[in-house]
Amino acid sequence: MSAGLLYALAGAALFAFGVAGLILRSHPLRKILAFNVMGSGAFLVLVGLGQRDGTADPVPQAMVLTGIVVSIAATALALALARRQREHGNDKEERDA
Amino acid sequence: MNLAFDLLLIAALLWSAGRALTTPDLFRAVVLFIVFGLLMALAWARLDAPDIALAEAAIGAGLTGALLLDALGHLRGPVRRKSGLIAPSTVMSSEGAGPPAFPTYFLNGLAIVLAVALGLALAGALLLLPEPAISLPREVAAAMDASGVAHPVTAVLLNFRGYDTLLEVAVLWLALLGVLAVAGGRAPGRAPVTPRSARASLKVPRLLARVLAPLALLVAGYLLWAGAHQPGGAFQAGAVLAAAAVLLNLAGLLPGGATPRWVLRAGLGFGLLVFLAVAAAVMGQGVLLQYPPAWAGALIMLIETGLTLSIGLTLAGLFLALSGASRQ
Amino acid sequence: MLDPLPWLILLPLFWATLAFVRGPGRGGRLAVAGLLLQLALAGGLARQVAGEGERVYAVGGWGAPLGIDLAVDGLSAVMLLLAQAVALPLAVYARAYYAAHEEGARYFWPLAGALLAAMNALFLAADVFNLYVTLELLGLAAVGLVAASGGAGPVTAALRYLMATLLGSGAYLLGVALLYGAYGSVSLSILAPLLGADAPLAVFLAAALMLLGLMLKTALFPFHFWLPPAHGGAPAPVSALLSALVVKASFYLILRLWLDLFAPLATVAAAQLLGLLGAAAILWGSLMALAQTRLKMLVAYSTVAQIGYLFLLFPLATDTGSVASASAIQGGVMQALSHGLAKAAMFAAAGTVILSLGRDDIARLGGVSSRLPLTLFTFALAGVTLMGLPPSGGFTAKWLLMSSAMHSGQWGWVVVMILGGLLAAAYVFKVLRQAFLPVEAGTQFKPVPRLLEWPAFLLALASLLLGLRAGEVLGLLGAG
Amino acid sequence: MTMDLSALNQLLAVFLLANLVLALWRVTRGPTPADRLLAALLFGTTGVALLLLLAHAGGGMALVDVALVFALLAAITGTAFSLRAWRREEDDERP
Repeated sequence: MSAGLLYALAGAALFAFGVAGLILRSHPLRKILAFNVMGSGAFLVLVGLGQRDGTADPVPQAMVLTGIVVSIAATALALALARRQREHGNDKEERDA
Repeated sequence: MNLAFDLLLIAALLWSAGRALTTPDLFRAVVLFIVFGLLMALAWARLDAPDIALAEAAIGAGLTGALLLDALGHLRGPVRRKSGLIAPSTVMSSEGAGPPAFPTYFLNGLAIVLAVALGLALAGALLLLPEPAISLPREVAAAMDASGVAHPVTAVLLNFRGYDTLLEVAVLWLALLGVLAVAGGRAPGRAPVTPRSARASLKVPRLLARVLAPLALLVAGYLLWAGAHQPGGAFQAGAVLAAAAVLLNLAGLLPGGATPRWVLRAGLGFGLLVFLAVAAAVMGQGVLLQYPPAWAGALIMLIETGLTLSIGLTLAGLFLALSGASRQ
Repeated sequence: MLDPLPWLILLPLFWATLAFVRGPGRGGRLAVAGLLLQLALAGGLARQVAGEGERVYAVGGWGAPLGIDLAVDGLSAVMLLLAQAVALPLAVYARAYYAAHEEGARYFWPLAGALLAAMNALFLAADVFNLYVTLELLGLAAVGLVAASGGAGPVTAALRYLMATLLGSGAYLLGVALLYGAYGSVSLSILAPLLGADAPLAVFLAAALMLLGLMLKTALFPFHFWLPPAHGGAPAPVSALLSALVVKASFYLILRLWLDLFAPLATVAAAQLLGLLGAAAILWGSLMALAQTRLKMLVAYSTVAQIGYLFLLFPLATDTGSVASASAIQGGVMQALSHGLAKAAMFAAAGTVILSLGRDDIARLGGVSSRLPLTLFTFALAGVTLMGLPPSGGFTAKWLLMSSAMHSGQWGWVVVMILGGLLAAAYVFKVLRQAFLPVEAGTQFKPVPRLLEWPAFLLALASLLLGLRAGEVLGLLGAG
Repeated sequence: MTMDLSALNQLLAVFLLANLVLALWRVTRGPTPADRLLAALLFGTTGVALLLLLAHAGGGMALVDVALVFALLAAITGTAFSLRAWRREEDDERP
């Protein structure tokens, strides 16, 4: 088995981890970690599968670079939303108190 | 022995990811996730993908780590509100209060069964896959001479599939817009007010920041220049720039804030505008993003330089906007 | 001569970036000018397609599989026209709306520009990875727009929307990875001939993952949970853009993949399942709409129901012979168009009511008929399309779908559509009845600018007249 | 895979990686936040060594650049931790 395929298999497992985490965990921060894990899994499948024969393939590598940038963009937006949501929750608690 | 290395690395990857998602403590989860990012960078190095390893080290582990650590303090403590994906009342976890009800057990069980089935089906499918009919690496190699650069990944990123990159730069800029829209509109950004007691503890970070920031600038310049013929390029360079800004902000030397002035807004839009202008200008001679072969190298360098600046500002902005907004 | 195809993507990105650089809240006039140009470009492109048929555009001059291809055919030309035609009046409306109501205005124009660029890029893409990037661009723009007002409700809704859309695009991306692994290309034109019924397991998995991800993004029942709070809680111009266009974009992609790339894998059982989910969406969404007490939530649940009709086309178009299949696809596309126009009008009308009354409780709409007659008329006209009465576009759509069902002997779907129409009538009349009651004591109607009422009215009128011009639309659809 | 580790390098690489796995164990076990983060920082340094080894073993000089970025960024994560998360962590643990 080539290293590419091995890492692609690991990617499949990571993707499944991420999906389960995204559905099962309720804390927003945990969901953010989960979708990052899910994304990393998909990236490993993309590059690993493309390099099954053992030669580097620049096309999926470039795609993963794009994907990493998209991931951090989504992570930052999600964190901003989660923090704002928490602030609203705190405000509400203060009002209720 | 190679196999031993791979298996060990994969085991560590799976373990850190799995624990990051299951450990009850959020802080531990974030640290495990940062470790996961570093291990991913090693995996990319092992997969002959140094460009991704660079990006993963700088963006995945570095910036994401800083963002998560910074957010941690704001998001911990008892959760008063559910934001479950399925429905607020049907999914709970150890982070919620109270024992889960029966439908929760059922739905959680179902989700686990589905995820396991997905993982197994994927593994089976990957093992059964025949060799692909098309070999893109060969196509890339054949077209390298006309691409204007000597490094295949850069050629794909900025020439063959440059259009993807154009949209991706827009995605990054858009995320900053969203963050500014959500975090902004409140107290204007000011340098974090540091109480006297805390000032002593900032001494070391300040020294570190003053030494590392110029170094980061140098590294960013190097990565940008290197991108034309070896791994590196605008994203990695921009990420290193952003990391320097984050360090300066942490050390109290750079104010955060979610209401950028126009010079900063111009800087944030600059890379995208240069990219768009080049994409449009070359249409006079051909089609969208078709560089004249003689100019390809220079145009790609122009775009990458603009992008490095804007990506650096944008990535830094993602951190500074949040960091400034929370310190009213 | 200016080539409209690349400019439909570049132009909105240009005005979005410029609006951002000009500063918070600025750029409305720029956007209206840009959208006017875009509408002209989309019209020009449609004329090209009607005259010369399908067209492929190799970005960078490389061509698939090395480069990225864009492609335009009848279906994408129709969707491009819809997007610009809905967005232009909404931009005029949004300028008036945000002048009266500043919350959420700060980054509306750049976000809206990015949304339009993403949608146009998606309709033109012919490369599964490029489609992934457009999906992310679209999703983040939509989430940003929902969250932009910063209120507690919208932020929670936006977070849930973001998680759903990220799960959807993650599944889609894994599908892309599997397709690349199986065939070594991500171009639709290269992949389509390689894909057969004997495809490896990975390709079936890829198809399932991509379709599931897109169903989540389209908010097909039971994946609709994120839609009502997001569409109901956002400012009215945003709700209108999202309900009218954004869910249609991922639906378009499902349709395109089902008809082109994954056609050899499509089974009757899968198509029937999609139809059943669509039927459940129609009934559940309509009942929930009927149960709402807030006007915007009612309109949002009506979107859940109307999305259901789109999915009835799959059982009607899969293995049913060319006549039934063609009429089903035409019906589905007509439904996407007429619902887009009508729902934009309806949300805009609801926004006008909120600006004038300061609230949107359905039980307290008394007096709207006398104080905001044009807005109420707009709501009623849009309602005619949702109910599927002649001569509206909704009537043509449902008539085409029903005739396809009768042709292929699938009477069950006819019953669902009739029930859906009756339920739509019930929730539309629930609003109208309240609006015709006398003004409640102590209620103040703030006067609203005409630029708030007329764009919505024009959209509703367009949804009604679409039925009369159906021949031309269907002609364009069949051109490529 | 162009990278073909020679026997000694391979052994070294596996040894360093095993070190990382032990550090990972420390990250999960704790018990204090400082333990966790120090272990995570050890990841940075060992990672640098590992990358240099991989570069030497034929992975290409580009991996040296990766090691450089690794080293630079580890400092930043460490600072972010000590200035933001750690202090809050202590706050949390106070009764």
